[in-house]
Amino acid sequence: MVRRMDGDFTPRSFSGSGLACRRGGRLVFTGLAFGVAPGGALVLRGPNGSGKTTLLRLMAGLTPSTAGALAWDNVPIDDPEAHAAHLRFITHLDAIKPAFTVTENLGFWMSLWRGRVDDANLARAVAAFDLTRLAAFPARLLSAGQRHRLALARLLVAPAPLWLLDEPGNALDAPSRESLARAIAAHRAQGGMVIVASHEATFVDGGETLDLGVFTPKTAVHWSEESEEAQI
Amino acid sequence: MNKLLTFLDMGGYALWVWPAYGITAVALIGMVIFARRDLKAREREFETLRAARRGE
Amino acid sequence: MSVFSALLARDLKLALRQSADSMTVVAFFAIATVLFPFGIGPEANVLARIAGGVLWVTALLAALLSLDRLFTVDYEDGTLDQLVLSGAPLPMVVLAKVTAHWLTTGVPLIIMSPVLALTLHLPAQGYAPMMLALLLGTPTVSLVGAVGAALVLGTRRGGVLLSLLVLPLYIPVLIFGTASVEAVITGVETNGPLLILAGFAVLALTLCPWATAAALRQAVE
Amino acid sequence: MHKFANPTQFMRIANAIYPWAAGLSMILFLIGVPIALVSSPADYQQGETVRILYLHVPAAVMMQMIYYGMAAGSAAYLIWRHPMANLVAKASAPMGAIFTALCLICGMLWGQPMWGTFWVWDARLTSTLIQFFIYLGYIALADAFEDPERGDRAAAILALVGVVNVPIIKFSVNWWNTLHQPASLSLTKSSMTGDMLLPLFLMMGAFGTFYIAVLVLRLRAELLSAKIRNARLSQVAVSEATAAAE
Repeated sequence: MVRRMDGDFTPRSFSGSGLACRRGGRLVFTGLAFGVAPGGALVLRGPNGSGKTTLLRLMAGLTPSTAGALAWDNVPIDDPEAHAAHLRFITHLDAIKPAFTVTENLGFWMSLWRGRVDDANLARAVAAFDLTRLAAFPARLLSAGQRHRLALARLLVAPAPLWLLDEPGNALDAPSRESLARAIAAHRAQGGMVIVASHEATFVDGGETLDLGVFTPKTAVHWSEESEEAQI
Repeated sequence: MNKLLTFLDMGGYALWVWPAYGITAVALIGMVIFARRDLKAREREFETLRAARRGE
Repeated sequence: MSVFSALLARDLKLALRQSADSMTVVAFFAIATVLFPFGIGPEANVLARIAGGVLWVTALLAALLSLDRLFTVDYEDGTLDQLVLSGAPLPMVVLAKVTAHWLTTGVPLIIMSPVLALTLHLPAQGYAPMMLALLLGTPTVSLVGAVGAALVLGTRRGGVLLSLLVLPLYIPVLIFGTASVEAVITGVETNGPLLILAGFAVLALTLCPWATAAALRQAVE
Repeated sequence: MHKFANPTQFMRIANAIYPWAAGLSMILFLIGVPIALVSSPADYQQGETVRILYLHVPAAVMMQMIYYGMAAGSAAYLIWRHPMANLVAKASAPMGAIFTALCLICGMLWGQPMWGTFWVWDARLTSTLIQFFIYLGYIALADAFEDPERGDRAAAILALVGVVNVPIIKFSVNWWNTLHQPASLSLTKSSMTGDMLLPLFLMMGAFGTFYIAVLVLRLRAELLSAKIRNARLSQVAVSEATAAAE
């Protein structure tokens, strides 16, 4: 059980409605709505190209939506920086500096998000993903799976209510999936929320599922001449 | 005839005045030709796409 | 402010750990400068005449080489996504990265410049204005370069494209940087060019972080 | 504003303007060139070479106007996500570069007889040269991305950065020029007489309307390529869907 850390967040709900997103001239999804309550989890599913990663980046505020809005406690987001401070995003890229040790890598994120490095909490985050043995090693020596665990440990160095995880199960062995499942469970127990894009989310207990295939616009699949005019 | 020659001579500066007008003319006409050819090529491409779509 | 100091500390630590990178830039500065006597001839009075300009041009090129990597590494390994999501204003993040860049490349160039000026027979009274001009001009070089470096993220030909975008914008710095050295050598004692360089630095400091932030935001979209 | 944001509306207006712009440009050229070449007087200092001015100055004006137009379009695109504004900027850039090149070439052709050399680091020529590089940078950046939308946004930001820098560069180059060599004679510094203003304005008008006409052609082509891109994208989507169904 991961213990609560100082500077904790207040549980809030996160939702979105009427979301649409266009990437590279293609409408990826449209009319998409979702909602996550404190302690809740949402698993994004869908075929390749249905926009799982795009939706996560949109939720993070990196990609602007073509239509619709995101909201905290049903209050639409107007300040992207404040929004960013409420979330942790694990992408396909691990954001690890090979020249730094495991501890230094995590220490940087801790000082970035919390303003200082707190050794006890740092050690706890390292231990949660079974990296204690490797803590003093430069990250360039880590294997792909170990790097991925190091990236996930970033979730624990500074508390934030919303975790966005893009395919976090890839490159993880069974014990590491266990660690991730424990971290997610502890986060949700504190009122945190998790949104995961994954094919087989065995590490999320009883979350809701959002199938993105439903929101793929039909008109884009069947190119009609009427839609030519509107698109640019 | 003489008048024409003096005109073409440009007071001895023919070597500079005429190329200036010549190059400008070539550039402007080139812009038009390029723009028109480009437009025609895209129109053709679009038509073939549309035809392929209808033929399905 | 914690974001600024955390990022600055990280970049400086990284630069220290990979100090070969900064050394390479300084080495480029040296070799490029040393090429000139071979191209122009070793006559002391000719070299003294062009010393200020040569040092400025080579310093600009050296800075440009290092700018290529200012955001690229963070962009490719996913750190940039996280920095955009740091919760702090993005211009602040940019400013931290630019400050680190200036400290790790601009400052070594300034320190190296008097040594290279010796080989070009720069007149004695030219040293102080040259270093002062570099001190006032290199921050502008880093700030303006950061805009270009952010714009070319994800392009097919980043480095070459960066030079095409940024070098024309460096011309004002080059003009007044060289002029501050020449003004002293030719005996027209004046601080005018130095003041204008300082003005450029202030202008760049107020505008470039925002432009860079806008460019970074569209790069991670 | 919204009326112009719609590509169909915008092109309806643009296509209506096209024949007028093209016709007017042709007429202005037909009147302006003979006046510029024949009936306007030679300059007492520069002789007949002053006739190059009727190309050099309009080209310089176009170079500046097009760049400011591009910056305005880019701002509209970045602030209001106005797609047509960006398309105008993108379609204008190569034309701006060509006008800049013409301005340089005419300046050089004038410089050879006047200064005895094709290139003098004259303040105006030097700024024009730098402006040419700025145009090249914009064109190269807009074309450097796999995703055309990214190229659009990056180039729009660059256009705005450039427009802030253009006056600074001009100021610097002028200062540098007076420091090094006070130019005694300059193509544009000759005292303009009324006889010169008429062909000058005619040629400016001809260049301006010419630009508008060609711009409409280029906009049509740009819009078509956007449609072609969309069509290809949906073809990919269709084949994906068919493959999934089988």
